[in-house]
Amino acid sequence: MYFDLIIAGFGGQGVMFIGNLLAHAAMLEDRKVTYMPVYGVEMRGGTANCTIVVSDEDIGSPNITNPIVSIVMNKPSLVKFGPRVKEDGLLLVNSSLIKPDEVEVKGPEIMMVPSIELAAEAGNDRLANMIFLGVLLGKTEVVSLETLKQALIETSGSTNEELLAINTRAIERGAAFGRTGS
Amino acid sequence: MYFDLIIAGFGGQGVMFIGNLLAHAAMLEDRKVTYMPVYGVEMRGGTANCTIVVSDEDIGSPNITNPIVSIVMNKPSLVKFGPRVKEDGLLLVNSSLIKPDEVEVKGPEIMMVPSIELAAEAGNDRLANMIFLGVLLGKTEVVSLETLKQALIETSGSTNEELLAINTRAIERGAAFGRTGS
Amino acid sequence: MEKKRKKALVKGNEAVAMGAIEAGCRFYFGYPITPQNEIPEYMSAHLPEVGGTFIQAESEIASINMLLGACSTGARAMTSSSSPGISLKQEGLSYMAGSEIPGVVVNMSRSGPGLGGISPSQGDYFQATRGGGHGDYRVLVLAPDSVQECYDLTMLAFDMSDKYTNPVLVLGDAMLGQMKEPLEFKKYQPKKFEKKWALTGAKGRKAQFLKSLYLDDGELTVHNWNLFAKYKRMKEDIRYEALFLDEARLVVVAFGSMARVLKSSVKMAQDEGLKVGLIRPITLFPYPAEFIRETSLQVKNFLAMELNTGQMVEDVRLSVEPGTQVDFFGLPPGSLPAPDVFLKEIKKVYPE
Amino acid sequence: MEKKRKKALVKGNEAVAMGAIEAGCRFYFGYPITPQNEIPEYMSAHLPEVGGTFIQAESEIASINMLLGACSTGARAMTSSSSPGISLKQEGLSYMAGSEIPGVVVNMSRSGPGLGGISPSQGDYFQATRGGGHGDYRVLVLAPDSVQECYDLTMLAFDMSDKYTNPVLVLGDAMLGQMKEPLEFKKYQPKKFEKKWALTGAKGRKAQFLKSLYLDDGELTVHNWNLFAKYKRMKEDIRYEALFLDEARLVVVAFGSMARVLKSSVKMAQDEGLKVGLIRPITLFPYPAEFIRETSLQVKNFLAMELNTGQMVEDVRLSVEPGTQVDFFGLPPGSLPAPDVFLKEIKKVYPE
Amino acid sequence: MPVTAIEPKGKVTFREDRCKGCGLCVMACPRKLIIVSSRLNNEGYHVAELVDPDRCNGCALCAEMCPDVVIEVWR
Amino acid sequence: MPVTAIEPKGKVTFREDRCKGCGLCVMACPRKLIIVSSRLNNEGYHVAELVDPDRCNGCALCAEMCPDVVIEVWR
Amino acid sequence: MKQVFKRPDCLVDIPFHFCPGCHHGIIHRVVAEVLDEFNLREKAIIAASVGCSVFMYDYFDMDVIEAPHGRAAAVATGVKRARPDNFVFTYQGDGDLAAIGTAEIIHAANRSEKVTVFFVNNTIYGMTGGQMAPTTMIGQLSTTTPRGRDPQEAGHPIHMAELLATLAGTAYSARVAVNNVKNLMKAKKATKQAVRAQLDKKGLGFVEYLSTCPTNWKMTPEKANRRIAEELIPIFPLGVFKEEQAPAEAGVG
Amino acid sequence: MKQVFKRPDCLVDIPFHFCPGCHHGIIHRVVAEVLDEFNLREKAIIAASVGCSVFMYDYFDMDVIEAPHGRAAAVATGVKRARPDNFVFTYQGDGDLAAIGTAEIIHAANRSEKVTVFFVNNTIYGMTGGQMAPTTMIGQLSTTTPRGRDPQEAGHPIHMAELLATLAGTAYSARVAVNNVKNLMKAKKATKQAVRAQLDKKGLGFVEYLSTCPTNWKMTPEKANRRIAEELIPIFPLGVFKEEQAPAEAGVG
Ligand SMILES: Cc1ncc(C[n+]2csc(CCOP(=O)(O)OP(=O)(O)O)c2C)c(N)n1
Ligand SMILES: Cc1ncc(C[n+]2csc(CCOP(=O)(O)OP(=O)(O)O)c2C)c(N)n1
Ligand code: SF4
Ligand code: SF4
Ligand code: SF4
Ligand code: SF4
Ligand code: SF4
Ligand code: SF4
Ligand SMILES: [Mg+2]
Ligand SMILES: [Mg+2]
Repeated sequence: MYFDLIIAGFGGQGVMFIGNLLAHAAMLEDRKVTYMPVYGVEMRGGTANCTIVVSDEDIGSPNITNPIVSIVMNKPSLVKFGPRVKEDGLLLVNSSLIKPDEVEVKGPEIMMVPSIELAAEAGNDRLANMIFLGVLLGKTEVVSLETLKQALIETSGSTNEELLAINTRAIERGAAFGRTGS
Repeated sequence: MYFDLIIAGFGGQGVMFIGNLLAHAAMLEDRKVTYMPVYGVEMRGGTANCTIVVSDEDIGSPNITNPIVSIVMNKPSLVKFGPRVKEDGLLLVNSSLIKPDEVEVKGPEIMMVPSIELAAEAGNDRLANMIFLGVLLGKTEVVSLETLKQALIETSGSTNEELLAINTRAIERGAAFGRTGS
Repeated sequence: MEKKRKKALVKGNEAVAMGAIEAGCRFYFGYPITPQNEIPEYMSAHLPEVGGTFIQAESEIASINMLLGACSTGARAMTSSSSPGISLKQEGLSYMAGSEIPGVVVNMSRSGPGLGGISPSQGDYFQATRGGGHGDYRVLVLAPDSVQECYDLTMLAFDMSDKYTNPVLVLGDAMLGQMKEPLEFKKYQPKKFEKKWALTGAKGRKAQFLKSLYLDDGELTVHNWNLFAKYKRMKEDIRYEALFLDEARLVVVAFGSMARVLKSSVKMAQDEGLKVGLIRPITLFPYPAEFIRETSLQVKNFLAMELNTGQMVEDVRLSVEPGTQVDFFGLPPGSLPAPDVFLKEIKKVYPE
Repeated sequence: MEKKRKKALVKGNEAVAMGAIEAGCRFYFGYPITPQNEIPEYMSAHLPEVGGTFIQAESEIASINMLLGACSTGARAMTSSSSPGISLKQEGLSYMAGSEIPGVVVNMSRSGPGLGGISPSQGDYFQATRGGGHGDYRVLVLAPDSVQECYDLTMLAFDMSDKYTNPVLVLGDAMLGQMKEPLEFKKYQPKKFEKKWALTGAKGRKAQFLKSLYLDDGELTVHNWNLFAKYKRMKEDIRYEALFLDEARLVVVAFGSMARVLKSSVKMAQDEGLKVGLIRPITLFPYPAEFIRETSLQVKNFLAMELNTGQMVEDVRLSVEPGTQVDFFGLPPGSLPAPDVFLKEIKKVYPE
Repeated sequence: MPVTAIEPKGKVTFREDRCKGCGLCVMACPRKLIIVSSRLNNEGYHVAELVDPDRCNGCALCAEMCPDVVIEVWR
Repeated sequence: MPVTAIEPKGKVTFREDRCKGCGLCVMACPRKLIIVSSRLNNEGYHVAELVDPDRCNGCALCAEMCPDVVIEVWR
Repeated sequence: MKQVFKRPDCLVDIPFHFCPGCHHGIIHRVVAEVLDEFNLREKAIIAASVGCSVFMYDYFDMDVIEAPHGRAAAVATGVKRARPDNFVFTYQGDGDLAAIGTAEIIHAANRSEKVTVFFVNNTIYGMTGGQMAPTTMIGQLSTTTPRGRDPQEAGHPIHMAELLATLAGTAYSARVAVNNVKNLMKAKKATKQAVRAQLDKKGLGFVEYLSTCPTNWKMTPEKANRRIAEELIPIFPLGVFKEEQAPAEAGVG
Repeated sequence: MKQVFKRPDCLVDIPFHFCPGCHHGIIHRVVAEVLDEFNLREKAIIAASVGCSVFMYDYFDMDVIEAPHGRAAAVATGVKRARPDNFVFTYQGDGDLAAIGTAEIIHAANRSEKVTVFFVNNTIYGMTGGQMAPTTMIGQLSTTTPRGRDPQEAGHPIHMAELLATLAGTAYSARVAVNNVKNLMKAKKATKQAVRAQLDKKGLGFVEYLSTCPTNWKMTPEKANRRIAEELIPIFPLGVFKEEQAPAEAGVG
């Protein structure tokens, strides 16, 4: 099993949070995993991205030029990372901020995800990032939903039921969208 | 023509002063010359020594293990530099501070110079160093007395007749001692 | 949560801090600089829990000198910084080496020269291996290529430092400091080091001192030769990793983050049927020169790859047997190194 | 006293200061340290006479940063120090190189590591030639071996520095700084350097800046390659001195004070009928590698001699043709180098 | 409106693409004329907005407090 | 000598090999009992000397001022 | 209608990279306005520092030299001595000036360097992510004082404006805030005085601006702004701590 | 007869290397006497500095760590934090402490380090041959102020005792002289108080000793000694500038 992924967006969109969560989950499933964050100079704002590699074997490079999957949460990230996704890969685009005609990438499967709207549906429009994580789970089998929940508990260090519930709802909403496209 | 010399003594005995003077004089006679001072860490007190090399050809090392001539103005300097003088060289010992039986050096010609007493004779017992310079002139022909006087004027930057006169007297007294041994 | 105890997903920086505390480091002195801030941050949070002391110093210079002070008492202590800050520590490092005081210094290097940037870089190789400070001293240099090694080698650094009473440098970079991987905790196996030289007050023994000043004629010459002999002795602790050397027709030599990325490139090359091996020096000083020399008896083509314009390549050239071809590919910092780029370069010099 | 004007018996340190002022240096920033104090002392006395400014800074770090500031305006300026002080300047040097700001730095090095001593030493060779600071930069290094060269090469240093908009290091040591020789004054022949980059206020032109921060993706990589290309260009200014190379069976390579003393040793060897030549690199960076390589086509035995435990010898080894024997003799600092001692060592490796 | 009638009349403009929605202008306006709206700009920030332009007297206090020099004022 | 009779009697010793002839003890002695003599020690310094030992009251002011801890005092 | 507020000419028309609500933006503008007023754009050379203000060369339409972290005062000294007719100033954070740069600012002031120093005290290391600064308040949380700053372990908040006022070479030293328009007006006045100190060749001019760092204080911009009045000013009092009288031949402005 | 004055036990019985009449010797002895009095020989660890006092490891019968020039306060911090029960002190010259070591002493004081600092102000760099120090007097000749120190070019004599007294973490700060026995007695008292500040864990204890350098002042020892009273004290007033009240549980001594 080998999987890699780049997640990119504005600082503040929670890009690093879901990247870290996914990596943590992969670890819980006893896989090898690397998580590599890249920040801009600004503390907030600016762009941020992270690369996750999951594998059953020792991982060489934690940095990847052409990922299998990429999640782009804003326009600059689409421009930078969209074209780098593998031909047979998957590009998840934040259609809440990017219009379909702005996506000029050819090759990979492209899925437009109205993340903010879906997050609002799930109960909190700030959880757009969790929606994407859900979509990823719906489209691939990199980790299980259960492990992801466990990872959420462990990384947040809290067992706040409500928080957990709302995040889970967002992930599940995303997963459903990932599976069905709506 | 090639000549080298180590002068050593307490800081404050004017070792560097006469070394520098001699080097300056050699320059005035258009020779190649190097002058290398070595201080202890202390600003005053402690020991100091300098090496002078005079030659008609380009000078390689300004540092010399076995000098042709050495002037030792105190006991520690005798111990350190005495044995290093060339077999056919010349060792000038400050007999005002060192007793003859303390001199265990074999090989070079040894001359005991009662420098303080001679300096007193010449008018100022602080000019023991100039006495040694004189002795050197009496024993060798490394520079002429005239040039040395010129060097004295140039390095002191003063034309104080009296100062010049007393120094000259000390040098001449030394030269006489060098020539005659008394 | 037993599981959590044995394994955690942490940054290389955190792993360094964890390894240090596990190895008995109880004093940390540092000054913030990206990309290594998780080290002081972790230390400030966790040192007090084990009775240790964290000081955010007023500067890198103060930090290295606090380290010098703390380590002179025999305590285990550490400082960390990144490139510009490490430059400022060079005088202090020279003093520690000259006074034979142990201590661990971490350089999670960033890109230079000057303010440069915060991307991964190997531009500090010369500084690390040849003593950026004045005088003829060396520090033992350990270069991890994974989060686990950030932990393991930091623990080792303390032992090496005490063994040789000499500063030890852990040289990582922005990539190793910032990336996360699962880390397996290990119990530190304490080694015994007699520290008779430690300054603890002259109670029940003669007063003693630690210094680097040697003024008597010839004294410093002897001191320097003694240090030199010690640096030579360090060769017994040389470490390296070798991959795919059997049948290799080209050997890539790289360390740290670059080696890590190259593990993918070399694997890709193997998958394409190219016989490319990899030697990864783990101790950069002392350098695994002898192993490289032996390898060069079999393989005639070497390629040194670095995140700079050519530094370690000199050590490769100085190591190999005459007649060995040593090529160099450099990617100076400013962009992230990626395996496919390097594979291309490997192919360019792969012997026909 | 016309004579006095043309020639004077001065210390190497004074010659450096005189050369600097003659070359148009008008700003000096420094901090006292033995054995180079005659430089600041001379500057404090004589810079005001030519309308220049002398500042005794609060530290070596302040000095190098004042230099950075003054030189960023296009002025000719200098700082000087000795080993520990030069270590402290490494961050600043890295910034100057990274920002492409000229400036002359003098290291009259002393013995290390640490506080060490004040005797002559060549322990800072690595630091000088491989950038003791962080990142992948170099400074052009000039190594005089006489008082005259202290003067001449300091003048040259200003030109080189302006030519390459890069710091230039003059590397001497306690011996060169303290010894006196007759110095022949020369009129500086001014070269024209267009300094469009100089910061003088944005009057009548666009605002501009000097910096080493490059954050855009790949930008710093390009910057580093540009610097690298510049360092390569410096090869056109390589200097060295060669003695007795015809018929030589052994070539001694040494620089600075060591080379100076060896001139006697080699002469003694010649007098004894031994065919011993001497190569003295004057630019230590860039190194006269090509000349040494060419020489090694004729002579198969080299001996690198240094006042340390082995630094420049690496450059000799990296320069020679495969199959050349390169021996090393080191005398770490702490005692004065003397020609007869070295002659003995030369004889030991002289090929039968 | 007799009170406002004697007051000088002001005009403010917001350079919305520069606004970061920090709300310091909101705090600064003595007449509470500014709010942070729900509208996002290209950088993803909610932008400030003048709710009652007619009441603005051009005192420029909002502009003085804006860290991003978003606001210009006429009077 | 009725005046000195009631005074405590002092004794001072000089460790001559350590003396540097600086004269600070000379300045310090309220009774002006010390001089820098013309005698040289091994280091080439003129050494300090007590001229009138009987008048010394052991006040130790000389010793307090000696930078080279040459003087010891009894009383 | 007349334009009564516009972007200062000294500021290049590009957006700041500062976080929302960060006072660095206000202080940049205040400085720019004063430079406009004195017509110094073409005469100024900035010694920029390392901290959140590192990109001054992008924002100020002036010549800029980038100083290593903490060394701006030394760099400015070099610039000013070489170009005494230019107007030279630094802009430094509290980490930069009051920690690593302590020696440099103290000795520049002591030497009476004719430079102007703008010092932004936000009680934190902004750029590097919220570590303790020398000015961090007692009890304040930071990423390196996770239990709050303990003065016995980590030191007391250092008062640079007062400290520099004790040095003979300091011509002007003041502490100001920009948390409301009233304070901001005083800040502009102090800024002018610090500029004059240089123009009149009186000595070093110094202004300490209390500033927010909403991001690392982990506060909304609004709350951060309020913290200035509620917590900072009581400990860091505003005021002029030193003001050399103008010499007889009086100065510009 | 009873011996009323003898060499302190803390001092090894070897000659000092100082020049004739140099006050370093007196100050060494004063410090040694006080350490004897508090019985600290076996507890002390000295952070020696670089300057004419660099050979303390030869003279003091105690553990000594040699600090790089200017960094003794940082080195002492490291030592004291690692060995809080030891008595840790530095002994630094004016070049060492007030120039290159400015940041280190200020922040050690500000952190309230429990260390004692003996500061020898001889208005000159002794060891390196008489260059200007930060404490050099206005007009004073030195090898780097051949025309006398000009405050506009080279700065004003800096007043460390007063400066450090302004910092919260300084428990004791005083300036003393040893030019006559009266002052010397006060110097001993101040030395004791600075030792107590550490023993009582109150904070940093600091004593500035005005000192001579006959060699570099180019004066006889006698004249140098007189210069202290005539020229130095008027500019560097003697006195206690800060003295924290002892905490309730009072201290040793
Ligand atoms: C020598 C060196 N040490 C450390 C750093 C890292 N660094 C960059 S900015 C900074 C401090 C920023 O804090 P401050 O000066 O208060 O400015 P702010 O960002 O708060 O405005 C530090 C420590 C550096 N660039 N160089
Ligand atoms: C980094 C560094 N810079 C400079 C020196 C040279 N140096 C040695 S002692 C000294 C200053 C001595 O003056 P001071 O501290 O006043 O002590 P004093 O000799 O007057 O007692 C200097 C500059 C050094 N050893 N290290
Ligand atoms: S100009 Fe004054 S009244 Fe108008 S919006 Fe701004 S603050 Fe409010
Ligand atoms: S102060 Fe400026 S940036 Fe903040 S909300 Fe108002 S207009 Fe926008
Ligand atoms: S003890 Fe007092 S009286 Fe006796 S010599 Fe010394 S100073 Fe004079
Ligand atoms: S004070 Fe001491 S050293 Fe000086 S003359 Fe008197 S006894 Fe000798
Ligand atoms: S990190 Fe703090 S100081 Fe820096 S820009 Fe953001 S809010 Fe301002
Ligand atoms: S140089 Fe000055 S300070 Fe140093 S020992 Fe001599 S007199 Fe004392
Ligand atoms: Mg700050
Ligand atoms: Mg001094």
